[in-house]
Amino acid sequence: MNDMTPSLLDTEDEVMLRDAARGFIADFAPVSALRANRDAGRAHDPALWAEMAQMGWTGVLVPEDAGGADMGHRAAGILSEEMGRTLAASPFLSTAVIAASVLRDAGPRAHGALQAIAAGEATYALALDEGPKFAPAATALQAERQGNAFRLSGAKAFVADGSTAGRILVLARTSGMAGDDAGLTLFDIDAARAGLDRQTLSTIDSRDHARLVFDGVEATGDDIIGDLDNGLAALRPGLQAGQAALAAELTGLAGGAAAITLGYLKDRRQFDRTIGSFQALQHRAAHLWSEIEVTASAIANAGRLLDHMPADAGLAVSLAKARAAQTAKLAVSEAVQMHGGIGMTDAHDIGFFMKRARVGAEWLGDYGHHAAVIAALRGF
Amino acid sequence: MNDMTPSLLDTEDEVMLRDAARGFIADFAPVSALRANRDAGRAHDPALWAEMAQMGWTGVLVPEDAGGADMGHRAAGILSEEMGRTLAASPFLSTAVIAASVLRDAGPRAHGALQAIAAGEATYALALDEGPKFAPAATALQAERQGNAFRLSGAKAFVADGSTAGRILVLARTSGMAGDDAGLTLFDIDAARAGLDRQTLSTIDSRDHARLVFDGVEATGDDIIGDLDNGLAALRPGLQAGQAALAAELTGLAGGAAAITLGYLKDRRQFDRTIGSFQALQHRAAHLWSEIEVTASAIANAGRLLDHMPADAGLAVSLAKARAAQTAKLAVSEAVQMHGGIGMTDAHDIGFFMKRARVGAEWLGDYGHHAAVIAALRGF
Amino acid sequence: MSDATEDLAGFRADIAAWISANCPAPLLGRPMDENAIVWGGRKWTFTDDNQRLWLERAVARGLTAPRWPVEYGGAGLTRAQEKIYREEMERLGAPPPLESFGLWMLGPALLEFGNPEQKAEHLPKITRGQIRWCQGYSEPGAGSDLANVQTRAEDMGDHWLVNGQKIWTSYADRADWIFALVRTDRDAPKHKGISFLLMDMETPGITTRPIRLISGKSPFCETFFDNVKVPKTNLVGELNRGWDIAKYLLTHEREMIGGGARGLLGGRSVSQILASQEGDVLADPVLRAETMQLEVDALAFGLTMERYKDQAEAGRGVGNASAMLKYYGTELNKRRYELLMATAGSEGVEWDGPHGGLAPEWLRTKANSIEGGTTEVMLDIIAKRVLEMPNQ
Amino acid sequence: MSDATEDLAGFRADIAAWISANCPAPLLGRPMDENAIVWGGRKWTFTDDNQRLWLERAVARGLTAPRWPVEYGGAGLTRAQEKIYREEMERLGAPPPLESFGLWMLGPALLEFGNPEQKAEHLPKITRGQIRWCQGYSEPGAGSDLANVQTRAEDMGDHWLVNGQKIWTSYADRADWIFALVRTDRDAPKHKGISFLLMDMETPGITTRPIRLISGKSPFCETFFDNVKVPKTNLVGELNRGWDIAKYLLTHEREMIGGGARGLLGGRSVSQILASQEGDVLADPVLRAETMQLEVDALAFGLTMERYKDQAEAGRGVGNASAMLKYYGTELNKRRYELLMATAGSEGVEWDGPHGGLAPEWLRTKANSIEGGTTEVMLDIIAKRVLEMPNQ
Repeated sequence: MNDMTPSLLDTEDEVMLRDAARGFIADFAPVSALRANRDAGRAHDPALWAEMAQMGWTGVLVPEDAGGADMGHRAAGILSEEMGRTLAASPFLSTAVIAASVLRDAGPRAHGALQAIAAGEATYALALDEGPKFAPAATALQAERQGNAFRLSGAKAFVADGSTAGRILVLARTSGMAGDDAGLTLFDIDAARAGLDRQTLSTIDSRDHARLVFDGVEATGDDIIGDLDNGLAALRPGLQAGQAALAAELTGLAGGAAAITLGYLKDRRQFDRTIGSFQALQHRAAHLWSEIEVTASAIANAGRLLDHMPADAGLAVSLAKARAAQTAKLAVSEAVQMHGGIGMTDAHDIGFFMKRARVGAEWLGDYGHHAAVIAALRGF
Repeated sequence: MNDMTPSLLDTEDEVMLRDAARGFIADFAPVSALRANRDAGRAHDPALWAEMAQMGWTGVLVPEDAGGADMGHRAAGILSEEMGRTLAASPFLSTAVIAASVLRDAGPRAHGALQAIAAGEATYALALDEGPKFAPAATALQAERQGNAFRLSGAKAFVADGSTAGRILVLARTSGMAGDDAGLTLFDIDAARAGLDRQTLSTIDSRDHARLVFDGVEATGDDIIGDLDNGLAALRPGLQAGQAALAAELTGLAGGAAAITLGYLKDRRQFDRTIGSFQALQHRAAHLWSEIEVTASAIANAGRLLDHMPADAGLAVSLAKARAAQTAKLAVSEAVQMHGGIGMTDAHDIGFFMKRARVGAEWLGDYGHHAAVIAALRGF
Repeated sequence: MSDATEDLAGFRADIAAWISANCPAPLLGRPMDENAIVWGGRKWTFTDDNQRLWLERAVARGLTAPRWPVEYGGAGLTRAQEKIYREEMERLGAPPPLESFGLWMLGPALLEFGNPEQKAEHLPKITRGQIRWCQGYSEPGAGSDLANVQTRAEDMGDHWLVNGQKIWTSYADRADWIFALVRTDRDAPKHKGISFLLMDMETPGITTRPIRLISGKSPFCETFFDNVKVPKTNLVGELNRGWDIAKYLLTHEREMIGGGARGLLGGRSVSQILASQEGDVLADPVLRAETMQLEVDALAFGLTMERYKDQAEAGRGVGNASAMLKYYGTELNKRRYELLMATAGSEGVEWDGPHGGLAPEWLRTKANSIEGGTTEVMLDIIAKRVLEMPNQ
Repeated sequence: MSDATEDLAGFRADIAAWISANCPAPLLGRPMDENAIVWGGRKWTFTDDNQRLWLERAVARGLTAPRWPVEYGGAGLTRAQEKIYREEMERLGAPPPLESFGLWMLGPALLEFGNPEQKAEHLPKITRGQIRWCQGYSEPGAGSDLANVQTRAEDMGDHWLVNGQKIWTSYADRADWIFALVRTDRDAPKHKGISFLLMDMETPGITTRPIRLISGKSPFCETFFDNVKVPKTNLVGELNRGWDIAKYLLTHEREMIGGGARGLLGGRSVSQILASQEGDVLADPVLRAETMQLEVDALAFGLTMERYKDQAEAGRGVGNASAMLKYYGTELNKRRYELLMATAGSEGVEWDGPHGGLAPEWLRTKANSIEGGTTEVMLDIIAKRVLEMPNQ
């Protein structure tokens, strides 16, 4: 992307982080944990989140002076990738990636919030989209001025971690009209505030998603992150960090689905031979592996650029998300098909990968959105 | 498409026609004939055209009272398909399909021209596109009125059979501006007329294509086909017939390339086995065969509708051309790849298929053009 | 206009009039969701009287099985007449009065392979919707290798004794009878030694357990056979030649699955659905290009289904080429639902969001390219049997 | 800024200054078409004096082989320095001073497997552009089965006697020397008994015949060996262990071919070319969506090439994963040219139309996924060696 881009290879620290993460997640958040959460009707396990805080993951993007580990975006991507491999559910992306990235640019006022994130005490959700597609500028939810305060009214259609998060970052319109980039303001409010109705959605990935209805929710100038009417700028670091981490999660998901499938192909016998010996399946598995390898480069690159040249990271982030959405789709399609009938049963894990891949493909912008961003940045 | 559509199966007459055509073409126009033409620097063999006239193929769309066989568009498609299988080169499409379809709607004045086509005495070219993409309405070539006559000035970029045809159907602008559907007039002029410069193009398919430069070429009202300023309407039957027949040719080409490749796969041994026994190649061959089968239905349907309900054939014709362009592309890509190194040599025939497929994909509208027509007709 | 064409035009007018006069108005134009299907059988309860009335009238006219002989409760229509009947049903928005595995699968098998007693016994109950059938082919672990039948039927002189287990038995928990492949000769090569057996699901020793799918639904069951006594007369066709019947039905099933784009879509194409939705999702060039491609392929495939049906009707068998219909149709259907999910965005990922049952249907389509022979098996069949590609 | 980073920044400034000062201005920014490449060798004639001058200056600085040791005429750069050198060359629009199979293939093989005499004899002639090499691997009928070497070298005591035939020898008609795989033990298993031999093309008994390709060009030859006497010292590495060298070079070649998107494109992406063309071809949603997809994939693949090069540099071998680079890169390049042809419309199908040599280059790309190991062989390698999928 740029001739000063640092190497895309994992550093020694990163290799160690990945190994440690993989080991921890295998023990504490295997796919069976997602199943258990789903069957128990809960979106994630608070004990897992507490463990993540212990290990410093919740503070992966929190500055050290706020108690964080400040490991950077590449590290956050590695953690996300490993979580993706087993579909580990937690408020990591909403809180430790998106909210932390937004808040660390928000000046001294946000110090306490960052401390709470690093300590695992605060969880966040980003309330953004009001329609079925990612479109920040389309925000219509009104923040009406009343003296020094604002009254927020409107609805957010699809808020990840929206029903469990303790705090909500909400993008609201303080001037202009739906469709304008300007005139938006980002508020950081307590989820318990009066007038906020959180309707849990039943989604295919068994995670926490909610529709949030704001009926005159009060906010003050102190709740504003960044500048009035310039909320998109305040949000951008969080969005890019979130998109990159979600892309990493999806790539890990693709790798996890591919690994389970490869194991199945090596194990399963049919027509008196191991089905992994069928050349047509071999070529498809090889193609899938190739796609995952190529996407992994885009993931590493997005993390590196966010760490080293965040102002120029837009292309890299969209490239990562565009590739990851498609790679995950290919991986889960092949995985389910190659499993045959057993893959269609709820008793088998592979279906969970397909469901999460679909949600991840949409959230924070689908392939078409990010491909269009790339086209615009590349001048066509 | 419509619940009154006649059966897509070939009738007994059509089966006989196909068998006869295949036998004749195998004898008189195998792929080696195209190679011989190319090496001799000629676009087609007049002796082959004379034979086609003998068999009534030149009159396939000429009414019986003008000496034609009047077999219809499905029959023309079957002949085109068989010609496509061996890349048989002749003015069939330009003359016997496009020109004949235009002229048979042109009233008694065209009787002689139709007789000449049926007799194999006249050949035609359609001078239409002025840029690299099919776009009739973009016509800018001017036909300037001078008393009762017109003076044609401008250039046609890519005219199939343009340097050998005896007559030229040329679409010219008599009013309005480039881009307008209206204001175009279709002229039928002698190719020897003063001021017409025919520049032969060297194209990859070794057929006759030319750039035609009109420098004040004279035409009269008698040369007009259809109505002044309404040339697109006069041209439509010819365009649709040509698109359907070209789609048929491409489908035949796909089938021919697939058949040669299948023969090679059954014959060629490598790694101590017949390469056609490799499952990955088998699945790709099976997929290609499936695509050709599905496209064949669209070809039959376009012919049937042009014969039975020409006013409603637009969707069917575009469907045929859209599918055929893609199917031929897949077929030649797979054919060349599966042949390995030998397929890259000029000494092997398979490269000819790839080259013609590319030209056929573009001529009279590419996949994107026809897919957009379909989208418009289907209301999206 | 030929006599035949004139006759068909007359038939079209007649049948349209009959449908209009007999199909209760409240049923016309309703979306064909899961709850709208009438499956029949001993355990069946109609959701309303209109469904019952419509079934009774269709039964009386033989139209639950339009092409079956009149003596077995069919209407004895020709292929051309049947096509017109279906076209008029679709045009008027009338739902099928009855759907069942008996109509789709067992009936055709009995008509081809059954003896007169079996036909007389079972076919009328199928056309009248009295008995609901399920299919017992697959076994645990066998997957695509359908001939790997382990469920055995021992000849005990006056009855068969059946032991074993089937999987993917559609709605076995709601079916009255099952047709199954059982091994009757353990020493014969894999494809020999299989027989085709009919069993009443109420026979002692048969139990079923629904399988929960990734879509959250349970349309399939595991079915267990524990010392089940079955009358000798329930064997269809010749002993140890059941594989012939299975192959015949597989071909039949493939054509059926390949053609299936039912459910939420009804008769509508994806482009029609998208064009009717709010917000211009097709302004995105990626989704637009995909929709165009799907439209092109779906139209061409629809024509291909018609062409193959005409070919079968003309007595020129479709044979192994049916594998193509199955392959192409199911892959197309998966693309269709992927596109619907993509255009539905975050609304599509709710189990019960604004797009109704889209997510479960999307997940359901993933089984299309597995059930009735996987895509991989279909491509093998095309390569080996249609294209005659070598084994070594 | 670390010391290393600072050093690199200094290197970047130095090398940029050197390029600016030494590359003749008329060469800067010229399109890299076929005629602009300097291949060198005995038969070489420069198209102009600037090319000669540029080569001489680059040779003096060792920059025809930036990473080779200085003693053999290289510049002894590190991987990071070489990357910067190439970046600055591209940024300033300077053409490579020399390209050759000696630089790409034989040199790396000799550096790894050659003895000191062989290195001293051959490497400097390569870096100076004095000797042009060609590669003799493939044989007629062997296709992807490279180990199926029939050309034999008999040990005649004081020399090898070579008989046989090679095919796909690149520019053998213009090369001075050939490096070839020959069979030196006919009784050993296929992959054993092969040796790696160097031959002067002027040796009596060697003849070549160009092969005309579908693109109309003849970059490859057939090469015949009829009782060719070759000195014993021309064998590289161990006797009968030539396959090891071949494998090493194949990996090397794969990475190179995978990365190749040169020719007409120069350093530009397809999207940049299309955006610069007249008329908005990308208004068509189909072509637009394809261009977007290609852009996404090409950017990600470019990053992957960098990542793998860094990995190789870090001493963690790329190994069989190079098959992926070859597979992905060549398929991508084919897509690139398909898209260029589609957007060029009827102008693209002229041999020599407004888009220059687009059609021949398009046809040339079709060989990308065949030469140096077919796409099918690459997928086999990934499946069997990277993913360790079973044989039975």
